[in-house]
This record gives sequence, structure tokens and C-alpha cells, in this order.
Amino acid sequence: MVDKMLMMILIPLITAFLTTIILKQHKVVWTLFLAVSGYLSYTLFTMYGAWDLTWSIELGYKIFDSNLVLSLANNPLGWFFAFFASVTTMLIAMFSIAFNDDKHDSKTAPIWLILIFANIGIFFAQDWLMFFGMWEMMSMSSYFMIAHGKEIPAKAAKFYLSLSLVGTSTLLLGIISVARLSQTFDINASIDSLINLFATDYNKAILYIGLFAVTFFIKSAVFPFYMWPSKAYAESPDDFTPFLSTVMSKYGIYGIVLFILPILQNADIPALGQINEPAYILAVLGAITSVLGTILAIFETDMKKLFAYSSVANIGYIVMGLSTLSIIGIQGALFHSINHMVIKSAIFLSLAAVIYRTGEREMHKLGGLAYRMPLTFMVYLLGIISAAGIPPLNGFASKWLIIQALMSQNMLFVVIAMIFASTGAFMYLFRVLASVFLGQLPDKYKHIKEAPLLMAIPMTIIMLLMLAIGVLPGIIMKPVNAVLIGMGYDVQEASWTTVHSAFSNSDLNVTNIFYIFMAGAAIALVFYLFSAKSVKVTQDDNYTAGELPSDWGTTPERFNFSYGFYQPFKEMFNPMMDLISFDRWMAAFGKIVERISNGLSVLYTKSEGAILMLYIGVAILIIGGWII
Amino acid sequence: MFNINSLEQQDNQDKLWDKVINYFRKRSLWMLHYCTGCGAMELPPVMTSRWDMERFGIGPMATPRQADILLITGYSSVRTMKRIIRTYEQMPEPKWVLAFGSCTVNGGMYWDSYNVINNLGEYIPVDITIAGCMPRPEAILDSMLKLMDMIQAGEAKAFRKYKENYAYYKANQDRLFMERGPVLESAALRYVHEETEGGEA
Amino acid sequence: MNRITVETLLQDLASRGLNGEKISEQQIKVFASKDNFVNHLHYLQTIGFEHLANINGVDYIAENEFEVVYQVYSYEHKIHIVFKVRIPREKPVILTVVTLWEQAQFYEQEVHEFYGIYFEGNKDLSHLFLENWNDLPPLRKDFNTEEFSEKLFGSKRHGGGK
Amino acid sequence: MMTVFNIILYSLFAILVGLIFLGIGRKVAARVHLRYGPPFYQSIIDVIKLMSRESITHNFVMDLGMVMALTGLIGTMLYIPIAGHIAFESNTNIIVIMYLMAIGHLGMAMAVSASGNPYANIGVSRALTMMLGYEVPFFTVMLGLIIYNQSSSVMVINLAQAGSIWNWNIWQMPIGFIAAEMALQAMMGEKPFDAMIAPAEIASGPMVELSGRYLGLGFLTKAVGVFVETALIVNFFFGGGTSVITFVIKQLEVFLIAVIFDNIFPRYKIEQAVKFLWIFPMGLAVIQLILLAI
Repeated sequence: MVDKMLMMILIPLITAFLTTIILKQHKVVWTLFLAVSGYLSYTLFTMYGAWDLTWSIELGYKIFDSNLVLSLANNPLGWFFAFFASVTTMLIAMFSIAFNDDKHDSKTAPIWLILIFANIGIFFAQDWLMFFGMWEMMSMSSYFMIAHGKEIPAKAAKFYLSLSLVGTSTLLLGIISVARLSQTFDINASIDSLINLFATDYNKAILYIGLFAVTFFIKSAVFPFYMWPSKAYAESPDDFTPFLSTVMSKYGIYGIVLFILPILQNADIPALGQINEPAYILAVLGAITSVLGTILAIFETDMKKLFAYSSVANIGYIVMGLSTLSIIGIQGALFHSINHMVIKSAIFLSLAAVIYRTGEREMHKLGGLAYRMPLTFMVYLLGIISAAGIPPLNGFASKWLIIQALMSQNMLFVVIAMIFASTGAFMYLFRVLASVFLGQLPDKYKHIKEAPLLMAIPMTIIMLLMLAIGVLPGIIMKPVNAVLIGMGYDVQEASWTTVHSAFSNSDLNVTNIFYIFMAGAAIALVFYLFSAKSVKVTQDDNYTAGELPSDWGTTPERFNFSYGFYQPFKEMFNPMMDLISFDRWMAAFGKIVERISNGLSVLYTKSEGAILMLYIGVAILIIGGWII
Repeated sequence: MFNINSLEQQDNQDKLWDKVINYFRKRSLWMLHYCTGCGAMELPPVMTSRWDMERFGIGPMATPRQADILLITGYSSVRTMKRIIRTYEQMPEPKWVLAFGSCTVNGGMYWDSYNVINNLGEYIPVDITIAGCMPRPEAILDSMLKLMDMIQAGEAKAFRKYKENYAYYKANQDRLFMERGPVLESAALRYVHEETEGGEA
Repeated sequence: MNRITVETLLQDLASRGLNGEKISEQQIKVFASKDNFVNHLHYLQTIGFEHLANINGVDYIAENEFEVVYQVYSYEHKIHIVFKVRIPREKPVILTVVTLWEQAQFYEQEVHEFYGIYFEGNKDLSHLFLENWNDLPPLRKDFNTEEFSEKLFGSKRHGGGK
Repeated sequence: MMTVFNIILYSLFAILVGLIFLGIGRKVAARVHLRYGPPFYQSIIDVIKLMSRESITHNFVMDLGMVMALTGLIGTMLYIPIAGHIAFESNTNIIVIMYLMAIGHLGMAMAVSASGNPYANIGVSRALTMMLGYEVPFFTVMLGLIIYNQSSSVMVINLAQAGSIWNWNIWQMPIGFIAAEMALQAMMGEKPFDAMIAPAEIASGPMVELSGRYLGLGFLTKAVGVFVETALIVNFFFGGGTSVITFVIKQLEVFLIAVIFDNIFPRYKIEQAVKFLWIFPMGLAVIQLILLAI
């Protein structure tokens, strides 16, 4: 019997090499990909509860008087993320078979498999060496994945890579400093030693945590690094974007829950309000992330960029939930991580189906696709209802938990930010619905068909999943609580239907909401059926003050009001947008540097930002190495 | 339950039910005032505190989709007529048309104008016409009350006339809007400019 | 520039070979020939008459002439000039002033539509108001509106009574 | 069985009360204009007429959306305690109420957008912008209430005000009440915050293509919406009510204040409205929150 852990990590890797050999058979390649993710999901399913499963190898070197060991261990938190990530991957893989069928494209599959290999490695890594190696592997392979051999995506990928480099260098620096402190590379030992460090040298401890935090923030696109998703998500292959948004944005969250959270909770840090100062900084960063992501999403015209910012905003919610340091907040954050996986895969897959059929990413060039692609429309509709956190679907319970946690910790202004972001979410979510799926159907899309069956199946499964989680939050809450128990929190086993709050008389029976919703629907339907029947008219039969739009040469595309959907709102924000635009900052900064170092200006002529980031990364490594 | 065809099958159907529905219809008349001419000026007094039309449940609406009555307030030129017809056809049934002033009956003071239609009833079915140039607000209010009586009695069915005699209305409309030759022989006197500059060089 | 009064303006124009008449303290009318009126209008524009308020047509059927009237105004001098040009009815062709005032485009289109006057050099003389019109331009005196209305709209004298 | 009966009863009650409120609102508006005004049951007549009328649909999304709108509002209504009574056993959570209300807005927005009329989309864009404007201050006020009572249940907040009239939250947090009233004005879409309807400007905005049964459902949604919004204010600031009658009378007062303001104000442009809502009600709400936190 081969070690289960080893098998799980090796199979994607072996398949990756195998697929490179048979790259021409795109159908076989993608089916293999599906099989691997199916196998992983199944294995992970069987691994639930077997927390003593480990695999390790001694390297035979010694640093800091301890043996270097590469080890993987099944742990509740890693299992939680890995399992749901691989289920999501399985659904996306099914979608990919159909998506890449026409293009005969399979060159991304091997890299994707390596990415999955790294994915498992990160979630089950037991020591920092393994973690770092896998992290680096993930950064590199995702760089190639985003670039996928095209020119414009390569630019975005370069930006992503240079940021990743900053991240990995700070991570390396952090790992080395912490390992020097704890004399071992073991993660749990390093947590303990950092907790001890807080008692003696507060500033140094904060600095060490900050080094890790920068890495995790970059990977999850938390505030100072919120800008890469809009570039990378938009340019990456359409079937890979869901993976990027659902799974890869969670690495940072995983890191925070794994490493930073236990320290903040257990260390002896002076309290500030009901939490402590680093947690407050985390909360404020989360709040800024979600508000900024929301506002930027509202103004975006490219639908993939829009949802990239939406992902940023959702990560902001999760970070806010974590920052409460309370059980309910962490429950909410973990629950929302999974909800975000489900919701974003629904949304990005339906958009990928739209792009697959139309080849268009700009929202204002589309319209009226609901009448041609009703299933895709329904998936998207349920997706946005969830994403907006509206009750009978899954996004609600997790947002509710986060809001309750924030309120019970008296983090008033963070709650306001959260409410702002989730109301604003409504604006951008609806904008895509109105622009892409509703309105007039442009002539060139008159003969568009529904997405093919293999795309429809995963989309339908995700749709049902959203409904199921929405009605029975226990599906996710039970594993969440199991994870929390495994992490040493004092929580009860979760109920199937009810989520608990810290307030009095405020527990919420989510299933009841569904029943009430159904009751409301029944009453509304009675009114609807009781009334006189309606006459169907053509889509272009609109009230236009008696004019015929075609008399004025107005095509359906131009008739749709979708380009400057929130123009007045945008004008309110224009002065602010100039201030916060990272690109402009980087460009301005780059120009100043260019002026100073005129002789070296060659380096700055193209994509100042990216190269500058690269230099910062290198500089951090050099300076950091020197100090240590 | 509610059946739109109840008006058509009135003889076979339960009279009482229609009467009930007609009551609700007459007590809630929403109008689209198509301000073609000077008649629109007489509507504000009818709507505001002097005569207050709203006490009968009559109110202005912004679009034909919501409206029950189409008010043609005064003369309508050929160009306007096209918009009126489109607006009328966009209204859901049951719908009624109220024509204001002499202009909509026989052209009024614009009877011999080259671009004002004479009799509105030739192009769309009119339920009630109000004579006068302009009709007084009392007359407008009176016509509304008359329309309400007609609705209650089930007499206001001009919109069905439009369906039944569509060919007649359509022919009249086409006479205005379809591509046509000159109406008068004098059209031959038109000056047609011929480009001469090009030839000089 | 000195303030121009009605009198000095009339003298100035007379020296340039234009007949004019004073209507009131702030209004004069000027008669120009169709050959060089554009030059005169251009001159007026340069001395401060920058506003073209309207272009009208008049049909003098007895004299067998059309008159094109340019209403020009100066905000500086507060003088309104009624600038009249006569053209023959048989060949109603006149130069365009779109080169001087852009807004003349719509005025000329309108005058062309209702009088059939052709503005040489105006690129677009399509219909503005009338739809589907194939008859004599309706504001010409020899256009019989009553007959037209009777034939197209079925109008009747006295509303069909008597 | 009792719950099913209760749900039907409460829904019909809310619809009826909402419609009569709208009728009384029109009557009061007429009196402000020195008119006689329609009878108080005018809105009921309107809805029955609309329901019995032919209606025009563009596609299935319109049907789906309008039913969804009414569903959301009725669902919200069932979560609100009416004078201490509630349709079914629940904790009347404020955040549930706020989010459930959103589904009504989403349904409505979807239905009208499906018509493809640009006026409708302009209206929806304004309505959603306005929503961001009023939700934030309104929620900030509610946050104060939640912190004050240490519970996010409407019922608890309601019961905490029982007893004397001086226990009402309107005396405990008058600044918050003013902020909530301003936000309520926008929530109900009354002037000066009715840029999304604007009949003369964008042809009644979202409603431009609604006819017959769809407009009827829209009216019902509006009626339930008015009921929900006024009921929230009454529960939060006026101590609920000892009986259903007093509760409804308090609701009517809240509604009539909005109607009177509606009739004496001109209209804000949308960006002015949002700026106003983010400066004055938001400022007041934050001041209230800080006062409570201290």
C-alpha cells in the first residue's frame, strides 16, 4: 500500500508529465485532468477525520541544529480548503473539456496539473520548506498559466509575477527569520516561538508577522496589492479564471488562518477595544479592500475585470471576518471562503460560456443573451443572488455571520464598510446582468445557442450546490466546525439549519428563510395567476415617445443603455479615483525614478510598474539577507 | 378569472361580472396626454385644484403601456400622426381615445393646411370628441364623466372597431405615410436645380 | 471699435453701394443684389454683426421674385439689420452663407423646403419638417393648400356644413 | 397549519394596509395641493383594474422578475413583528430583513431591464445608486440600535421600549431618528429622492414598460414596501404598539410625514441625492453612533 498522502501529491505531477507527451489528444488530456481532480476529491473525501496521516522525508542536512525534513500532514484546516478546492476544480475541469474542444487547445493542462500539485502541497505542508517550495511552484506555474503563450496576457502575467516575487521574497525572509528564532522549520513550532516573541520584543514580532502578511496579502489581493487580479483574471484563459478566483485567491486566506490568526489570538498583545491592534489593522485593510474592490468593480466595463474586483471585495469580507478573532467571525470567514468558491465558479463559468459563444468580453457590446442562453442566465442569476448575499441562497449565511461577528466586537466602522461593500455589490452584479443578459439582442448574436451539454452539467451542479448550501448551511458549517474543533476552538457541532450569533435572541434558522421565501412566492404567484393574461410583443417594441429607433439608425447595441451605466455615480468619485489609482502612482513614481536615473532609463521605458516591483523584490532580498 | 375577451363575448358571459370589472375600469382611468396642440393647456386646470380630476380616479401617466385613455389634445400634423398611431398601438387593451377640440373633428382653423390632418377618426378610432376651440375644462371633465358612463354601460368599444376595421384605418394611414406621388398637378412647376459648375471646367 | 449708430452704418453701407432704410433707432433694412450679397454679409460680420438670427423667404408672386431675408444682429452695437436679397422666381438660386455662419445650415434647409430656393454650396438640403413630400413647396403662393388638403385629408369648407 | 393560515393572513393584511396607505397618501397630497383628492380606497381600485387588464410582456424574465419582487417583499414582511405579533416563530433578525428586501429590488430591476427600454435601465441605474446612498446611513442607524440593545432582533428592540412613552428610542436617540427619516424618504422613493422615477424626465423610469398585471404586481410590491419600511421605523423608534390598531396608526403617521415632505420638495439629481445622503443622514447617524459608543 503506497502512502495515500504521497500518492495524492504525486498523481497530479505524474499526470502532468504524461499529458505533455500526449498533448495533441486534447480530449484525452482534459479527460485525464478531470479524472485526476475527481480522484483527488474522492481521496480527500476519504481522508476526512484521519488527521494523523503524514508523509515525510529527511533531507539529511542540518540547519539551526535541526534536521531538515520535508513533510506533508493531513490537518483539518488544510483538508477543508483542499477538499473544496478540488471539488471546485473537478467542476471546472468538466467545463474545460467542452470549453477547449473547439480550439483543440490542451497546452494549459499540464501546467494546471502542476498547479494542482502545488495546491495540495501548500494545503498539507507541515514545515516551512515544503510550504515555500510549493508556494514558489504555484507562483511560477500560475504565471505560465495566465500568460498561456499570448502577448497581452503575458504583460498581465509579468505584473503578476513581479508582485509574486515580492511576495515570495518576503515569505523567504520571514521563514528564515522565524526559523532562526525557533531553530526549526516546523510551522507549529514557529507559531509558538512567535507567540513567545510577542512577550519579549513586540516590534520585532510585528515585523516578522508583517513579512508573512505581505506575502499572503499579495496572493489574496488584500488592500495595498488589490490591483493585480483585474489584470491577471481578465487575461488568463476563460476556463482558468474560475480556478484563479476561487482556489488561488484562498492561499493567502489559508496562510492567515494557519499562521497569523493563532498568533494574534494567543499572543500577549495589548487589547484595543475587544480585539488588538494588529487585528484592527487587518480589519481596516479588509474594509479598505472590500470598499475599494466594490467601487472599482462598479466602474469597470470589462466583465471579467469587474468580477476580478468583485473577488477582491469578497476577500475583503473574509479578512474582516478573520480579524474579529472570534469564533463566529472565523466561522463566517471560512464559510464565506467556500461560498466564494461556489459563487465565483458559477459566475465565471457562466461568463466563460458567454465568451465561448460570443467571443466578447466588453459588456456594452453584448445584450439580451437571456433569451438565447436561458440556462446560463439562470446560473448567473442565482450566482449574483448569492454573491449579493440575498437569503435563500448560500452567500447570505456567511455574510450574516461576518456582520454579526463584527457587530458583536463593536467594530462599528468596519461594519459600515462591510454594508457599503455588500450594497455596492448589488450595483455591479446587476450591471452585468442588465448589460449582458437583458436588454436588446444585437443582430449578430441572433443565432447564438445555449452552452453545450458538458458546460451545462457543471453549471447546473453548481447552481444546485448554491441552493443546497443556501437552504442547509450545515453542509459547509459542519466541516467548518470540525475544522475549528481540530484547531482547538471550543465550538459545538454545527446544526444543519441554524447559524448562531453572539447576540441575544439572534440565532438564525436559514432553512426557515427558504420556507418563508417559498410562502411569499406562493402568494405572489397567486396574484400573478389570478390576473388577466399577457400578450407577448417583440423585444424591440419599446416606448420611445412614439419614435421608431430604427428610423434614426439605432441598432440594438446602441439602444441598450449599458456603457456608462453608473456615469453620475462615477463622476462623484472621479477626483478620488485619480488619487487611489495604483497604476498612476506607479507610473508617476516610475517617472520620478526615471528622471533621477536618466542613464538607466532604458529599464523603465516599458511597463514601469512591473519592473519597479521586480527591483523592490530584489532589494528586499538583498537588504533582508544583509540584516539577518 | 379576469378575462380580457369578456368584452367580445359579452352576450354569452355573465353580465354581472362585466359590470363589476367595468366599475373598476371606469373608476381608475389613467390618461396619456399626447400634447400635440394647444389643447394641452386646458388640462392643468382640470387636473389641479380648480376642477381636480383625480377625485374620479383619473390621473396622468407617463407612458402608453400604463395608460387607458389617449388624449389627442388639438391639431395633429402628419408627422405627429405617425407617432400618435405608434403610441396608440403600444397601449394595451382596453383603451380609449379622447379627441380634443375642433381640429380633431374637421381640422378646425387648420382645415386647409397642407400638413394638418382633418378628421382624426379616419386614422384611429375615437371614443369621444370634444368640440370647441379650445374646449373649456368643464367640457373636458364632462367628457370624462361621459366616458365613464359609456364604460360602465359597455359602449366604449372603439378599440375593437380598430381591430375589426383595421383595413380601413390602415388604408387611411398609408395614404399619409406611404411613398406617394405628387398630389397636385402643380407639382410640375417645382424648380429642380441642375449642377452647372461641373460643366464649366 | 467705435460705437456704430444706425446713421453711420447706413452711410457706411451706402459708400459700399448698398441701399438702406432706417426702420427705427435700432433697426435698419438693407437691399442687396444676389451677386455680391455674401461679401456684404461678410463685411457686416467683420464689423461686429456676428449673430445670424434667421433666414426667411418671401414669395412676391406679382413681381415674379423671391426674397431671401437675413436677420443679422449685433450684440455690440445693438442694431438689427434686415438684409434683403431678391432672386428671380424662375431660377431661385442663391449662394449659401453656411461658410459665414454655421447655424445657417438649418435655416437654409428650411427655406429650401418651403420655397424651393436652392442654396448653392450647401451640401445637405434634405427635408427637415415635411415627410414624404413630393409636391410644390408648400409656402409658395402658387401652391393651392385648400385643394391639396381636400385631396389628401378630405377637408371640406365650413367643416362640411352649409 | 396555523402558520400557513397566519402567513396568508399577514400578507393580505400588509397588502391591504399598504394599499390604503397609498390611497390616503394621495388624498393627503391632494389636500396639500388644495384639491379634494381621490377616495382612500383608490389604490385598491387601481390594482384590480390593472390586474384585469391586458398586459404586455417582452420575455419570461419580466414575469419571473415581477413575481420575485413581490415574493421578496412579502417574505420581508413576514419577518417583521406587528405590534408584537409575528406570522411564525423567528428571531426577526434585522440583517435578514435588510437583505430579504434586496431581493424585491433585484426582481423589480431585472423585470424592467428585461424590457430592453433604455429609460428603464436609466431608472434602475439611478435606483441602485440611490440604494447605495440610503442603505449605508439607514444601516448605520440600525447599527446604533443593535449595539444599544446588544441584539439584532427587531422583537428585542421593540420589547425594550415597552412601558412608558419615554422609553421609545426616538427620545433615546433623536439624532439617529432624524437620519433614519431622511434615509426612509429615499427608501420610499419620495421627493426629493425620486430621481429614479422622474415621470417627466425618463418616463417614470423603471415602470416605463410595465403594463397590466406587471404594473399591478409593482403596485402591490410598492404597497408592501411602504408597509415594511414604516413598520421598521415604528418598531425601532416608536416602541411598536400595544395593539395592531395603534401600530397601524403610528405607521400611518410615519408615512404621512414622508408624503408631506414629498409634496413640498423639488427633485435632486441622482449624484446630488447620494451626496446629500452621505453627508447629512450619514453624518447624523455617525454622530449618533459615536454618542452611543461613548
